[in-house]
Amino acid sequence: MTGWMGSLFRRELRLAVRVGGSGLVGVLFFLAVVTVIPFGVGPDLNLLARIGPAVLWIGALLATLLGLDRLFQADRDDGALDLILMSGRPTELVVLVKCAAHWVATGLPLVIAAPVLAIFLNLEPVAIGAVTITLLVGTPALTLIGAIGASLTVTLRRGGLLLAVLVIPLAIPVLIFGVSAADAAVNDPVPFLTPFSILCALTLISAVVGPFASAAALRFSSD
Amino acid sequence: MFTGLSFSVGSGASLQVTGANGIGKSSLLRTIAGLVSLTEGELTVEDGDPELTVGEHCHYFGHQNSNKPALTALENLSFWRDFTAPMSKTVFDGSAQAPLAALEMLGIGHTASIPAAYLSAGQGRRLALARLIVTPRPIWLMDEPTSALDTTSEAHLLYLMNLHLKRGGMIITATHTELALSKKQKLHLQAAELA
Amino acid sequence: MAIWDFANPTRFVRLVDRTLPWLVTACVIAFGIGLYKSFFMAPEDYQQGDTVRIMFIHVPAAWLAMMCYSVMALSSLGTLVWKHPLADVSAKAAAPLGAAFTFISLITGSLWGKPMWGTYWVWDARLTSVLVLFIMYLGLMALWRTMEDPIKAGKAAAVLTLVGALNLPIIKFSVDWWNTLHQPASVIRMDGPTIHPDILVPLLVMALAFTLLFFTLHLMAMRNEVMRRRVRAMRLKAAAGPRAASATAAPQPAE
Amino acid sequence: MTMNPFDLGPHAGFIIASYVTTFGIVAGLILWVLIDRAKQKSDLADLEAQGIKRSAATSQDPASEETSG
Repeated sequence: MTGWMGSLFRRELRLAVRVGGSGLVGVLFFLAVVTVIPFGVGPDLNLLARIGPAVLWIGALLATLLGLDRLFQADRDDGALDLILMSGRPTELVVLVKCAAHWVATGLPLVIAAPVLAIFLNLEPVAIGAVTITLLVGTPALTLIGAIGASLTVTLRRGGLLLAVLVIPLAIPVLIFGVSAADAAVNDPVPFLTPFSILCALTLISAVVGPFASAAALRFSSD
Repeated sequence: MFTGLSFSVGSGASLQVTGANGIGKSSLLRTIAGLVSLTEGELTVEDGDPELTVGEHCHYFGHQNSNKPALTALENLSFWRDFTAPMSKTVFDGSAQAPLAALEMLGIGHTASIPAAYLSAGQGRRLALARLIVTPRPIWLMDEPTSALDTTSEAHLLYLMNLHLKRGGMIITATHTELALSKKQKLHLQAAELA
Repeated sequence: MAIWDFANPTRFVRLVDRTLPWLVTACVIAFGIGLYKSFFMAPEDYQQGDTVRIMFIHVPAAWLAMMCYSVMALSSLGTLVWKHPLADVSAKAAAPLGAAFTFISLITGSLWGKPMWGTYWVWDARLTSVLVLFIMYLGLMALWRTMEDPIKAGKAAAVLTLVGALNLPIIKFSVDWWNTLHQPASVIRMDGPTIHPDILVPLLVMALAFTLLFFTLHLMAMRNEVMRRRVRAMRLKAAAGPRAASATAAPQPAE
Repeated sequence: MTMNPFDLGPHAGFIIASYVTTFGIVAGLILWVLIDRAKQKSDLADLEAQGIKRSAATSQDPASEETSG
């Protein structure tokens, strides 16, 4: 069982880091978004510190969504998706492994970059830690939910924009609890653990729903 | 899409699907592969693995090569070897070459460590073909298998196909060109008369 | 035309092989002197205390961040106008170096800022411009990486580099404008009292050392890039290679 | 005025941190260049062992090398 999964995981990672791969472009986009916000709202450090967690979360959400349109499309373009569907491996697990590899290649760098970017937004150390942990827990949910959109738009030539439109509403709960957990760590109207455990639950739910919905959509897509 | 279509292919036999362009040769193969769902009727594999669908008994060799340009030829092939679930020996005991041996056999062994982006069209085609001989599966569905191949490669392909048949495999091809396959049956698709 | 003498990559590689030992020696000596001077000779600034020592790496890094972009812009001109075959090699090799030096100047800047201003980062015009420059470097590197054919990638990157070079003053101007709109908070100005020679000398030596380091690394990275292209050309040949192919391609399967 | 390099005052941590990170980044650059060189060298050696000639590389510029493939 683990053999083919490991093989798929390694292939996805290799594709993400080699020529043409978009592994680190997501981080660059994240950096660009976070840099551009102060130009819009002004360099008021107190204001930036207040909206910092939200800025980081929205940046991470957008960076995740932008990278997702190629999740299945690259395989569809060269016919590999057909072979994957015929491979005799459960499509749900294939989706899960692909999401895991995609997250390691694009989501994890976002989490690693978040503390650095948090400095630009004048976050306190506690807030930096909180945002990083919530991103670490929450970005897999974004990838898994986004996978549904990616498989729904796999047949479309330019599915990227539509993907974002489809997925953003679904990602709102993750955003809400991610940001509120990060906020709760600093100014405590609610304890940090309440929104944080809901965030963990959301990730677990999407780890189940995402692969099933996505696999179903992929099977229909080849009709 | 199809009406009144019925055929059976025995072990070691091949079926050549012919017909005008756009008649649905490719769709037929894709239906057998399970990529297009059947609205009516059924497909069965006798003495197959009851756990598996018909498509999971098949190798699909379509127009696209599914080679990733960023991976080397060997990485591409090894991935498909590991990823594609093999058939159990009791159902079908076919060719299971090691990836490197398969590349050598197809005459592209020297490209093993070269990214697939550098391969020519014919070499890419052969790399895709190598996939069929690293994982044993009884049914080969081949859509225009000879496209982009020169005469030597075509002879090579025929050799592999006949070897597969000799081992009790089945081949269903959709092609215009005559292929010298053993135990060949033909299925000619025709447009329905419009009532 | 001296530059054209090195148009031949093999001759260029030979030249690099010959000059590198000298460059490395000069670089090590310069760093030795510079570091010695900056720790043992330079007095602490009356205002900033010992943190002034950060300046000895911060300022040279910032200087290199800009010089590296100029090198890339010149190389881009070389690619597009003079069609010099090594120009895009030079531009490609310079981008990661530029990004690294920009990153050094950002990091040391914020480590200097924390004790001075009480925060690691302020959205001051100067710092922000450097951050934008950093993003441009990374964007260029991403462009290089995503295009497989180095010649095409070189032309695309050259266009972007030149557009960036034209845009940098505009970016600087708008960032200044944006910054003055939001009244600069408590930013220390670099143009304070004239710099004491005891500080200026180590600073200049360190700047020289960093510049030498840049040229050393740049030449080495260019040499690597020339080799990488050679490997690529040979791989293309190997894939198509009639010699290698004909030996095995005859229809004599192994079994 | 201090001439003692080991007494860096109250902000020693920041000074050391900036020198250490700079050293780390520069060392990373040097390592990257050296590793890249070793990799290209071994790739070249591999290809030459396969009998691929580097004739194109000795007589032509990279531009024509690229188009010749």
